[in-house]
Amino acid sequence: MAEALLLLAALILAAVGLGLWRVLRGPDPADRLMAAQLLSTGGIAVLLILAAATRAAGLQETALVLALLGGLVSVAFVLAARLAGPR
Amino acid sequence: MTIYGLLGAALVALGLYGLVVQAAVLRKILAFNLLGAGVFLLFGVVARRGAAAGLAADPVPQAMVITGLVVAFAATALAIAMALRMHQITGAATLAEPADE
Amino acid sequence: MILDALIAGLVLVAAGWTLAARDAFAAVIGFVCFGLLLTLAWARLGAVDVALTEAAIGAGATGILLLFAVVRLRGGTEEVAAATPSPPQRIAAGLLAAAIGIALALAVMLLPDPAPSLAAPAMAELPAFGLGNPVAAVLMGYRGLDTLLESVVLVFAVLAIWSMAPDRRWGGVPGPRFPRAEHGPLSLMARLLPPIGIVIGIHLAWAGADAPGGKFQGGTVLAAMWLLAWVAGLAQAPAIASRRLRLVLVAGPLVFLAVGLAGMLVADGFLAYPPAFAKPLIVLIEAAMTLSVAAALALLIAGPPERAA
Amino acid sequence: MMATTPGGALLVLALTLPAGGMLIAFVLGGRAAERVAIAVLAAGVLVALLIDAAVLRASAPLVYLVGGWPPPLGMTLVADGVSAAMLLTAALVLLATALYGRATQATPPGVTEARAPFAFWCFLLALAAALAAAFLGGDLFNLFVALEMLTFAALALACLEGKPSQFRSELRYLLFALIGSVLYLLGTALLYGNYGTLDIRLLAAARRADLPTLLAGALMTAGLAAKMALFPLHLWLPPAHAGAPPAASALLSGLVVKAAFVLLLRLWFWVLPPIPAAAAAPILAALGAAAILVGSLLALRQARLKLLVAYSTVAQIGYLFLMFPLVLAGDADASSRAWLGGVLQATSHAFAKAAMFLAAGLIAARLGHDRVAELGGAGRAMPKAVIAFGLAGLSLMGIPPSGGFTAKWLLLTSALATGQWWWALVILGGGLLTGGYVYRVLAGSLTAPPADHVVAAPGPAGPQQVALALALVSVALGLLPLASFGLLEIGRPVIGGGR
Amino acid sequence: MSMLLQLLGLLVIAAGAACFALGTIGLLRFPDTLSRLHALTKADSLGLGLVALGLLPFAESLGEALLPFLAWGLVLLSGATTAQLIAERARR
Repeated sequence: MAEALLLLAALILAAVGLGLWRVLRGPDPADRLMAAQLLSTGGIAVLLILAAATRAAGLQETALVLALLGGLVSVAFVLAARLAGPR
Repeated sequence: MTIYGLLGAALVALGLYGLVVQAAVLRKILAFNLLGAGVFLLFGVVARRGAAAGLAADPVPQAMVITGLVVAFAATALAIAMALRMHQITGAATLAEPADE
Repeated sequence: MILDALIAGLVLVAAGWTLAARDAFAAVIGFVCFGLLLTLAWARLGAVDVALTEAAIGAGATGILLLFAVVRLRGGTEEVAAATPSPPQRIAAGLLAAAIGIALALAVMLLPDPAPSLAAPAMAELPAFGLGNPVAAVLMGYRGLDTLLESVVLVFAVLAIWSMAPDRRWGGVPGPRFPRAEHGPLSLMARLLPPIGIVIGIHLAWAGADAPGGKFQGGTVLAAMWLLAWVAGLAQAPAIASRRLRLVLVAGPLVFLAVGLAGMLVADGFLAYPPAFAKPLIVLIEAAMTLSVAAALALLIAGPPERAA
Repeated sequence: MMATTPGGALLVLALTLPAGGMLIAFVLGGRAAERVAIAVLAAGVLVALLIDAAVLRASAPLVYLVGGWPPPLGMTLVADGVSAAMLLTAALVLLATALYGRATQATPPGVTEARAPFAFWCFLLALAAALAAAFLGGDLFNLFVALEMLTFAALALACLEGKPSQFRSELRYLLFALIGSVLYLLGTALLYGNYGTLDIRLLAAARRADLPTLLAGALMTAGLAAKMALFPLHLWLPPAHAGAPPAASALLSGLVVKAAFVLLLRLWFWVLPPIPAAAAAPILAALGAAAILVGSLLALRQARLKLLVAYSTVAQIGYLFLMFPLVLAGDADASSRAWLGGVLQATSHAFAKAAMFLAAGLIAARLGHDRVAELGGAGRAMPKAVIAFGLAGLSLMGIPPSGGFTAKWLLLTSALATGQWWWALVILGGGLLTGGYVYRVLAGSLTAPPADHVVAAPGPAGPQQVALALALVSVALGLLPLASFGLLEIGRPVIGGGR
Repeated sequence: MSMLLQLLGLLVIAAGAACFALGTIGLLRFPDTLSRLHALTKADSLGLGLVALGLLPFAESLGEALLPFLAWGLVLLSGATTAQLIAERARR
């Protein structure tokens, strides 16, 4: 069962990892951020699955922290872009 | 586990290269963080190799990495504050001496 | 093992991109992805405490810090081009870096097997603290001095950043001022997220005694929540002259120091705990430290004072 | 098994007093910070003296097990002869700088708190804590944290002036310091993986000559050399040290660099296996020799007084590296002489360079500039400062009687005794070049006619006396009989003779 | 019984993985920023929701079962917010 879970985690990571291409390509900063967001969501999913597969304490909390701070990074991005706008 | 050791070594190499080659201060700071991450990862490999007594990894190097991460963050923040001040005052984004002096 | 190879490969791609990106902004996004993927690597290495720290500080707080910096550092591309080393210099640097990397890889392979480890003694002495998390025992017990000095370093760093301000701004309020978001998505998020985040942050700090977590992770989450309220214009940064702010900043290290010195009188020495009170004392220190770490991280991101109080 | 020795609690005091003092000064703010700093630094001298006395009395290093946990799980604070001597040096220079700062870094009247003075007093204490941690640390990772404390404190002091031109050189300083720390940390990762401990004494007992150890040694040496501005990594130092206010420059050049030096000693003589270390030591010394020559030549050519003094630091640090092949040469007596010479060079340079920077700062403040070519009249306007500069110069040149002379003479005789005469030539050549740039300054300020605007009204006497006192200490070190340096031998690992 | 449920959970997680893959494809193939945004926000929040659901049979306590949903909720909240902010920016 644990192996199957790990395999699925790898699949999800591979899927969102391909999105890194969009981070690389852009063209708009927003595109890059969206790809990063997809990676973050995928990373959360992987951590949650790892938590179930390895039963290591604390992995779920790590996913939670990523979810909390991932959103904040996105907000920081948009605000930073706004801040840069007028200049 | 070996693969993370290789990854750590590669990150150290990449970070060092970036520190030398990048001109813009912000990029140097990024490279410094890559270098730091590589070093921490090597600590992580050392910790993992030391798994014993029912633990997945030796707790001592783990604690060192946590300490190191916080210190590295503080250093990054300081470097950025200085870079921003330099930019604010002189408009410069690199550490090169201005050509007119 | 596929998973590990995948994680390592993606980390390397993100790192390479962080270096190679032409646009500084794109490089920072690359770095945020890098931190995220590194969190997974730490989880796979069995270092959950570190994974938590990396998620909170490496990916989260550093990302926010860098994003705010990158827009204010729009730099002349000509200047950068002029200061970039020439191709021969770059090749030399590349060769040197590669040589160091290869030597490191070899050295890691040659580390002794079975690996020396302090896991067993660390576990054996764990009951002395009444803690369930060996990493917390290392941080607060065996190597408490590291943690004490590190918490002092955070105060140094905050004051160092403040002292970068122009003279006339001394005593003022750090960072830029953000317009108050009365409605719209940002306002909604800034009102909804912090209550949840604060609960999670406190939970992390509290749970750190027995499960992965602790003051640094919890404190970072708390700092992040304050930053959210700040950028939404809902919270004001306090003036750096504020006595109360400074007390919050030093509370953690000072309590730690006081308990440590008390240990010289009532326990086995500096930074030792009397066995019966070890856990409550550690919880007390952790609580004060969480507060101080949160304040310090938030202020490190906010930067030097920029406006009059 | 290691155990806490009597008097070990003093080590805790040496560390916690300035650290706690800094936190309290930070909260109290304004003028209170100055009072706290001076009280704590004065107490620091007392503690350092007590530690020196305790080490001498015991004829053995003081050890304190932090938290009662013996290494490898716990960590130690250790004061051997070198730590004790450096601790006292640091305490004296810090107190002197604080007294000097009472005149130059006082909070201006009319405000409750001002940026530069407040930061100065807080970071003076921060620096004292960082130096204590670096000198007393018995664990390589704990020393990493100490190095980072030092980086923050030193950098903030260097940026005190807030001049626009400064941020570039100080930012370069920060990057070098950070890279140095990371390389050092990388080495500790390898060492932990290899030995399962980072305790210096345990490592000394377990050391092996394998790839991880040697690579760790190379990386850590490179990192520490970057922090010490060893040639060819010296470019960051002169602008960074010269750009700071004089009180800060004195600490940066006199003390901060020495912390990395003590770590380098720990690394080379405790952690690295002696045979490969002896093979690699000439490289270190060759770079040191290059630093002596290049640094002195550049100092000769500087147009600005503070830059001249800063380049002189590059050269004087070079001398510290000469001791490595001499100590490791295998001759017990020569090894002991080189050891004494190296550590004495570190302490006497600390006093002399602090005196020089403080004197240079006073001269520059009085004349309104620090162009070496136009120092005329400085001798008449502020005789004590110029005398301080001259006395400190004597010590740097290595003219008897001075601490610098004894240090260089010990190194020189050790070089001759081990047949490495080429280092002796470098020492002599460096002395001549040093004489050249010190003479430039003295000749200018003593003989040239005073410029019109330099009025004869004496400035505040206090700061001049502080500079003079520091210079006198650096000279007086040379008047002590050699036997009185026995302190420095306590706890030194025996190299040569034995095996 | 629990084995069967876990197999079912695996299937649900696999569906979640498929959602992630679809989101990536949308991100890579769609022509402009706004349509990429729409594809992405739906796919990844659905994907994570399915993963949380699929992990239910593996949970050994109530807290362990609920935590993934909390993470999901947080992602939904911040995802929706940033999507709106990004859209605002992209339209300008």
